[in-house]
Amino acid sequence: MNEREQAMSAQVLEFLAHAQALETESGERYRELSETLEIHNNPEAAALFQKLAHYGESRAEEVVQQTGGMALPELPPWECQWLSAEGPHRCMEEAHYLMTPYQALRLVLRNESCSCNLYRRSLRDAVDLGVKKIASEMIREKEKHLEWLYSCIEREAETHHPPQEDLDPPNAPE
Amino acid sequence: MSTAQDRKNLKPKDYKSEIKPIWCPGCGHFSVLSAITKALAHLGLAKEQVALISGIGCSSRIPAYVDTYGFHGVHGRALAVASGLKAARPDLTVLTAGGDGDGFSIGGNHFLHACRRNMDLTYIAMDNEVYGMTKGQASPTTAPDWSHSKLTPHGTGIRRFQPAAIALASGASFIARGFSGDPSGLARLVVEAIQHPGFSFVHVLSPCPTFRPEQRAWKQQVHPCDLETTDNPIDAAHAIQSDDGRSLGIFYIESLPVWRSEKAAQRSLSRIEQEFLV
Amino acid sequence: MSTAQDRKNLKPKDYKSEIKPIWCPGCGHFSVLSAITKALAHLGLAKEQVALISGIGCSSRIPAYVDTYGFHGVHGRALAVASGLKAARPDLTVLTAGGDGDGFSIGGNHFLHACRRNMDLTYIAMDNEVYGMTKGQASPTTAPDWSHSKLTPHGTGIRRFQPAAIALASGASFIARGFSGDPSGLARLVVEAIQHPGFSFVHVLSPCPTFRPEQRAWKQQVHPCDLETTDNPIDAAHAIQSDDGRSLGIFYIESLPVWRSEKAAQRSLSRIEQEFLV
Amino acid sequence: MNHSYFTPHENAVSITITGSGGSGAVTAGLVLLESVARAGLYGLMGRSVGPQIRGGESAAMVRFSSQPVDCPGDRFDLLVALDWRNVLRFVDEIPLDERSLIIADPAAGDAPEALTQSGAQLLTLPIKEIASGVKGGRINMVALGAVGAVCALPPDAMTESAAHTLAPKGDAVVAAATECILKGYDSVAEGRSFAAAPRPERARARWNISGNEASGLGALRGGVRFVAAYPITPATEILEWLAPRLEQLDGTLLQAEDELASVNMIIGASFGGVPALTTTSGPGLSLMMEGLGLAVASEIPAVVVNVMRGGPSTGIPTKSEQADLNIAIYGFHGDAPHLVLAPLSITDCIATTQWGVGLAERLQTVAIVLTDQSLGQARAVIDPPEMPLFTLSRQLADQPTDPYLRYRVTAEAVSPVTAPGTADGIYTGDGLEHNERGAPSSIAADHLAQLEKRQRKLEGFDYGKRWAEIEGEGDICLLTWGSSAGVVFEAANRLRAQGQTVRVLAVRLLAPLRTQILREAIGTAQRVLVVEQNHQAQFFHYLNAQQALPPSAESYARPGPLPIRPGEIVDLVQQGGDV
Amino acid sequence: MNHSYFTPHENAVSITITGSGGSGAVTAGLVLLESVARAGLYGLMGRSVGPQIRGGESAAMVRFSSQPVDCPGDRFDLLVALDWRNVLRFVDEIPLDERSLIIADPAAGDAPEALTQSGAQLLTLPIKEIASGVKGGRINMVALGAVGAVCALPPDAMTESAAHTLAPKGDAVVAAATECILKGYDSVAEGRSFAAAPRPERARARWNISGNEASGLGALRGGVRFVAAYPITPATEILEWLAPRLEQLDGTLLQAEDELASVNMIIGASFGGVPALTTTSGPGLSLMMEGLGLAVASEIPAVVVNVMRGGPSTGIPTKSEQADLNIAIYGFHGDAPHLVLAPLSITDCIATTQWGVGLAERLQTVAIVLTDQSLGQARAVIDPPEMPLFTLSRQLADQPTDPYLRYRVTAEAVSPVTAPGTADGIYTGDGLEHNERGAPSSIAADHLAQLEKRQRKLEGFDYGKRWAEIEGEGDICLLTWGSSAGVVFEAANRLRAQGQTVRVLAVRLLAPLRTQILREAIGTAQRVLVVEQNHQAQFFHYLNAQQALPPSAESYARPGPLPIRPGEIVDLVQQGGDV
Ligand SMILES: Cc1ncc(C[n+]2csc(CCOP(=O)(O)OP(=O)(O)O)c2C)c(N)n1
Ligand SMILES: Cc1ncc(C[n+]2csc(CCOP(=O)(O)OP(=O)(O)O)c2C)c(N)n1
Ligand code: SF4
Ligand code: SF4
Ligand SMILES: [Mg+2]
Ligand SMILES: [Mg+2]
Repeated sequence: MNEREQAMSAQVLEFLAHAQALETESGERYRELSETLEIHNNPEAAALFQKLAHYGESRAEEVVQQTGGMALPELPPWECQWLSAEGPHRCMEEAHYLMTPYQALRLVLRNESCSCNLYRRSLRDAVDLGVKKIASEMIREKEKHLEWLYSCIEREAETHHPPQEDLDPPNAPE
Repeated sequence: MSTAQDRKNLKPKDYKSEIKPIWCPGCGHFSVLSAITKALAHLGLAKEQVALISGIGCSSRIPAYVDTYGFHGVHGRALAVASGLKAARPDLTVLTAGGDGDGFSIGGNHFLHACRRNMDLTYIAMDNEVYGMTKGQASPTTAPDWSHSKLTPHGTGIRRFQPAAIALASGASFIARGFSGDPSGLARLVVEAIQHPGFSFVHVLSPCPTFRPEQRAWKQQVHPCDLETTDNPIDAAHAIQSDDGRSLGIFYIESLPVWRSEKAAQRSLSRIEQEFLV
Repeated sequence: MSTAQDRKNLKPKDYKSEIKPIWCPGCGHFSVLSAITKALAHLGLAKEQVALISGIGCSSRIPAYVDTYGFHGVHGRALAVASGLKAARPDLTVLTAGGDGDGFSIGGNHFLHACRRNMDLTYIAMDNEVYGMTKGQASPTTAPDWSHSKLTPHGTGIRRFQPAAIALASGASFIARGFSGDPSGLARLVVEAIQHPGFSFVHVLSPCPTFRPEQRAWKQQVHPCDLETTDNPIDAAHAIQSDDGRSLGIFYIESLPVWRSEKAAQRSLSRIEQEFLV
Repeated sequence: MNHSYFTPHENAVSITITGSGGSGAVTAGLVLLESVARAGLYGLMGRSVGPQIRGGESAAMVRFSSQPVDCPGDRFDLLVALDWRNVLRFVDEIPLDERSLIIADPAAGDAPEALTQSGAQLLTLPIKEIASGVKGGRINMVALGAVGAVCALPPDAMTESAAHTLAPKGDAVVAAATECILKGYDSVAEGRSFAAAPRPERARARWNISGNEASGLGALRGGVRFVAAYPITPATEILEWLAPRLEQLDGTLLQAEDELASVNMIIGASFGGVPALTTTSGPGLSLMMEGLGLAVASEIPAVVVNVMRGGPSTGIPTKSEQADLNIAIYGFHGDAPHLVLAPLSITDCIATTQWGVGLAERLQTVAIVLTDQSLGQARAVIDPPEMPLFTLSRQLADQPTDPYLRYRVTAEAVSPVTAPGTADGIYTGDGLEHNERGAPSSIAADHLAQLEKRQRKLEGFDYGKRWAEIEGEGDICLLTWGSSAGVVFEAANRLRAQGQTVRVLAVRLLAPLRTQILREAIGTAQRVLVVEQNHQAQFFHYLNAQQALPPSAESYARPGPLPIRPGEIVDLVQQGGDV
Repeated sequence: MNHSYFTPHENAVSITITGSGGSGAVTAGLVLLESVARAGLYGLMGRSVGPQIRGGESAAMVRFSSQPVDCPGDRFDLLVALDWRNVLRFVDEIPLDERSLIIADPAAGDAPEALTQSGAQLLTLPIKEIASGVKGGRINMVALGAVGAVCALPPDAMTESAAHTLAPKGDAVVAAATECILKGYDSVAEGRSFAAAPRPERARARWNISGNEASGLGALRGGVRFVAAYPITPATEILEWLAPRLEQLDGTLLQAEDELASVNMIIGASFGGVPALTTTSGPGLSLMMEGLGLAVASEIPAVVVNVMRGGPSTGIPTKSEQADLNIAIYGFHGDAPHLVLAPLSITDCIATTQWGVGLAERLQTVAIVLTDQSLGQARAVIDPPEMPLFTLSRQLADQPTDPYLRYRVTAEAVSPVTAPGTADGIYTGDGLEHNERGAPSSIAADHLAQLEKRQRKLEGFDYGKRWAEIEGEGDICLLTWGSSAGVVFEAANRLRAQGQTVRVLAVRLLAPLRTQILREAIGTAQRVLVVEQNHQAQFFHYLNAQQALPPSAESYARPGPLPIRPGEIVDLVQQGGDV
């Protein structure tokens, strides 16, 4: 490896570290939502988020595999810009315990498109060819996923009724 | 037992316990939980060396969800429990968390005195400007014209409690504000707060979509605070007094002697008992 | 029953009761008593329309020495009692008085919330920077290096509680500082405080010659505050934060809506009961 | 009393509607309760919820009868499951048997075995399908219609109740609900209704009220015009009900910063001459004890309605228990005589709270009124309660002596008091021991005089018959207090139906205990059984402390969260001495 | 026990020195007490003060004997008045009779009639004149010398004690005091000394200790290394003694902002594995109850030493009363079993506080130790107490199960606990009801299991003989607790001397009450008399609540501020059944 290649691979590693943080965050958030929706007796939305959590987690795994055994740089959470205001955690606040799978999918769609846009930005801004290569692979993968989401949304839209208002009063557990 | 090496490899999710939150989906408290676990992982703290103390409220349920030592006490007394723990066990990293009702209404006095005392503690106030757990009453931070609680049908008509201003006036040495909608930024504040030697106060805007659905708009309202972090209390007072309550960042860091238990030349108990001899 | 004319002729000593203070000779609290009676006489308030509420401490003994309605409650709760009284009886002039321990240590939370609530109350804090009644322990306003209490033999090591700064940060609408060594000046502050519509806080430096003989030097240390009274909280914050704690005068007056009990269209109880009918 | 505690077991039907968040189980229960009222019957509704704030599972439990209903039954006649999710959480709370009926939608899946193994019959209805056939239709209203059919309730009663309850949601919601109810009603085949269900009667004016509302009303009837409090489950609804209504009566409700403030605020208001009250539950009561002691010592009337929940500490906030008796009676430092009262039913929350306020005012002391979650958060259909004929108010010193002796030792030991504003009645109230004038005193004679005065004014007062509810005569004496009374009265009736002679003694005035009359009321009963819902048998021990019980008396104390059921008591009595 | 409660009445001398502010009565008393010790005798010193913070009148009361002294006598043998100002305030507290002697300076004016009408003899001495004859001389030391002469105490003992006590004031003061003492001694004519005064003995090692210091020492012996507290009379001296000494033992004392903070701070420290304690008096205890309930529910060891004073509310802060028994036993919301202990004497404050700490640690619960002003603020000369032979400490889960079950229901119902820092023992302590793992639970079975566990660990523990002090056999059984024990033991001795057979039962472990053993200890006594210092007979009622007393048991309860004197009990018993 010459010097240039080494520098390049540092940038690739940094890109991968960001991607890994992003996908891990998504996966964890989906899992958290899945668990809380389960507790709130919404098995349909819970099942969907569980599936998506798997997806996020395996994406994160795949990212790590691309390093070919090299350690990713330690990235404090706040240095991963992708996790800031526009990151995948946003879906949490939009969640509601009565949300339908359709609503859940729309929320995920927003989130995943946002991830995809972040990869696209890297593709656009990167000078490093390695980064460009990996980013375009990731975009391809993301686009496939988005397509799948679109199709799910279409399917769900047919039978979708927005949730009815909760007529029951809230509880005060403490 | 975990080695230092293991610890370094702990991920945020390793700091989550197996107990699932009862919080409403969409509750800001989830992100505070996530920020805390990120901060602990970043600092690589051994789980057993951390204790998270709380009072009562939705927010105060958090210790059970973090896989460190935890204590879920009574309403309003979290900082007192934490202060006792830290004084007796200075080797531990002691975090305190809870809601605006817990911390600023019933717990207001301990907040004042914890700020003054400057023990090496971190206090994370999860502020949703409402009592979530008891179904939506006004808290000290609620705007005076919020009239959705049956207990104050015309609004409280009372000025809001300003956590940062009170912290400063009480003598806190680290004051910051974060937003649950930005858990990574919040994680950074928590890391800095833990690293700060002395009492660190992190005021977190953490929406309650159930009783304050309009708080979803906080996302649009928050903004970085425009001042540089200062160690001048007069500048900080200026910044905080003129602040809109939605600015994020670290307002104030001061380097102050940290409270510590005084030690004298050691004597044995039987030596002490000699004093009673006539 | 006294007529308005009688009242006009009441002298300060007419507002003193027949009970003799238990205070130590030289105690600053005597002058506070005198300032209060002067203020009442000046305002010509009917004795029976005034209530003076306190907690526990040497200072808190004051209601028995004033010939108005009085209530000597428990430690730290004077402002809560006064708030309930004022809310239920807005026709009365309600004064609250007590010590630094009573008001800022155990009573700190009520102080915060009384400042916010802005009821038309006057609170006179008789600050001697010590617990007189229990024989000389450090209070929140005691300097950190005062080491004469056996409970804190190296000093508390803790920042002083800043009453004026806390009052301002909590939203008080009238903030002043007086000195018992200047009872006439103090009387003026008390008069203005009573006249202020809303919560008025008068911080009084009132030496305890028994446990803090060095406070005799306060006479030399006090000085008028150099700023004009302001209604701008930012200016006031500036003034108070940079203040040495010994400046006298009115720091802050703000014209704010006074708390009042909300009233709705009146209905009879039997009309209300109809709601239960199926 | 305009209300008997008798509820014939055979003539009552118990129904539970369960479902997860958003399914509307609680709303259906509320409409059902009102329907029962419109059908001329009486009813009681409780509910149980999961630990989530929203979206958890919930169960509404309604029992109705042609007689007033003051306790849950032993078993449920009907369970309607809007879905099966997490219904198992309620298994302990919903005893079923082979005479029970389960209504469910096959589309929701199979009923869990934990329920079916009771032998209950299953009636399947296409609830969801029916609901989706109605624009804006909801399964809870369909289920409600089916309940009506099974219980032979008039459809009008249900649709009118739904219209009333749902009116704020708009006409479309009401129309959809009406249609769902009727369709649900029709979906039940004829001949599937309960044979023994209470028959609808000609409708009479009834009230639909919760125990917490009833306590609020009692406060207003007693003259309370100032309330300061801090929210806490399960007491908050008292405040929610009072806040707007106090305004209409020129009164004030103040949300305090904590319980230390609220108790001291009511002391301030009451010192000002305005009858004042606060409400709380166990943890809050603990924080109030110092303030209450001040009220006792300074002789300021003050009332606390303490809605008990599972303890100790934070305990089980949403469940009922009668475990705050000890702190209410004994939780003061020093000798601090005061009043403790406990309503015996939801209806009784009105009169007993009113009485508590009146006594506190009359005797210038503290009254702690002990209700609990099972009364406070339940609703009942009751006869409109009359205003009881007592007038208890503060004795004012309009013409004070000179000097005015605030704490004068009088014949009846109550010292007439002034309120601020009275020209010749100036005094300083004090929690320090004082002489008659109110000046601090540590002289033994003053201390003794004031201790005795504070005790004597309570001991010597004539409380009349209201101190307890006594029913029947016999060898068996069932003693109880507070919310357990309903269960004990029903158990006694069943025992009587079996030929036993039973006396019930349900104590309302717990302190000062009317020991002598109580002993007489127990008389020579062969068997005395003390029933209460806590772990340490607090009432039993208290009665012993007062030497009110014969040595052979037995205790039946059982903690929450499950309610005590009448059958438990019947079984106990039948088992003989082996409690 | 290395210390008998027997104090022969005849062999004890009671002396009071009174004077107004600045006269040095209390200092004279302190020196007198130490002199007594140096003379090889035992002694007890109490004091009484006016309401002023400084400069009020005060009285030092010293009783000494050749046997340990645990209570005041019936009367005073000697009153020394440094002046007559305000001495009347003490009239009730200083019973004199014709056998008493009053020493006074004619220059101070005539003795008030209220004193002389007792028939006491008057011995006039030119105290002031003697003092002014010494450079820097003070009347209190002259008076002290006179006391020594009357009581036949060796002058050396007095001058050495004065030198020791006054050493911090410098040599000149010591020299003047020495001279005054000797001159005062000489001023009493020979033959004026008491015939029956206890004879000085060969000096042995003795301790001079106050009850509050003793409680502090007990805490340290028990292993307490963290204290948080808020000052309050009469408990503050415990903190004053502990603060510097905890530092020397690597411990910490924190002055908290209030009692809510202090109790929660000790919970925090104890959660951290450090044995922790707080101290307070009635008003503070009221504020701590919520926190103590949390400690009970979350099973965190926590100890409160509550130094009782006159109640209710602010009451009489400087005087003693045993009126916080109710709140200590019953003052919790919910069912909250815990420990209540009461030392029986100043000496016993050491062992009982130590035992309380040990039991709280061993049983993971709350221990409330009830001392009072009469013990706490009095000083005694005692035999150096040995360290009692018990080792009670927290059972640590060094090898926690996986998952670690913090609240495991074990055979003895105590669940081994971890402290933060233990790698595999992570848990969350909780005051919400929980399951064995510590997770919140509202399931009936979990609630019952935890309620029973918390009760059983206390009930089932073997407390050994320390639960009470039992002395004598007989038809008369005197039952008492805490500080009243000293009086009762002395009364019993006098009764025995009169030929009665008396058993004394002084209870140290009040909760859980060892009911069965207590009943056995009462046995078949014909007459049972329960003695305590409060108004409502709290202990008597508590014993009845536990069904520990025969129906014929009688109560002798009398409030403060005056101490109960042995003669009162003797008279009562002699009067027969008319208590
Ligand atoms: C002494 C006491 N008083 C009142 C309560 C009832 N209570 C429980 S949580 C709560 C307020 C919670 O509000 P906050 O602290 O803001 O937390 P959130 O639920 O909003 O996160 C109250 C009043 C209690 N548990 N204990
Ligand atoms: C609940 C409670 N805690 C503690 C005390 C003891 N106490 C009485 S007065 C006092 C402090 C008084 O200090 P401050 O208020 O400054 O009044 P000062 O005597 O200095 O005028 C304390 C701690 C008490 N009476 N009640
Ligand atoms: S009620 Fe509000 S604060 Fe509580 S869990 Fe729900 S959203 Fe969060
Ligand atoms: S002790 Fe201090 S505050 Fe109290 S009366 Fe004396 S001088 Fe005043
Ligand atoms: Mg909140
Ligand atoms: Mg002071």
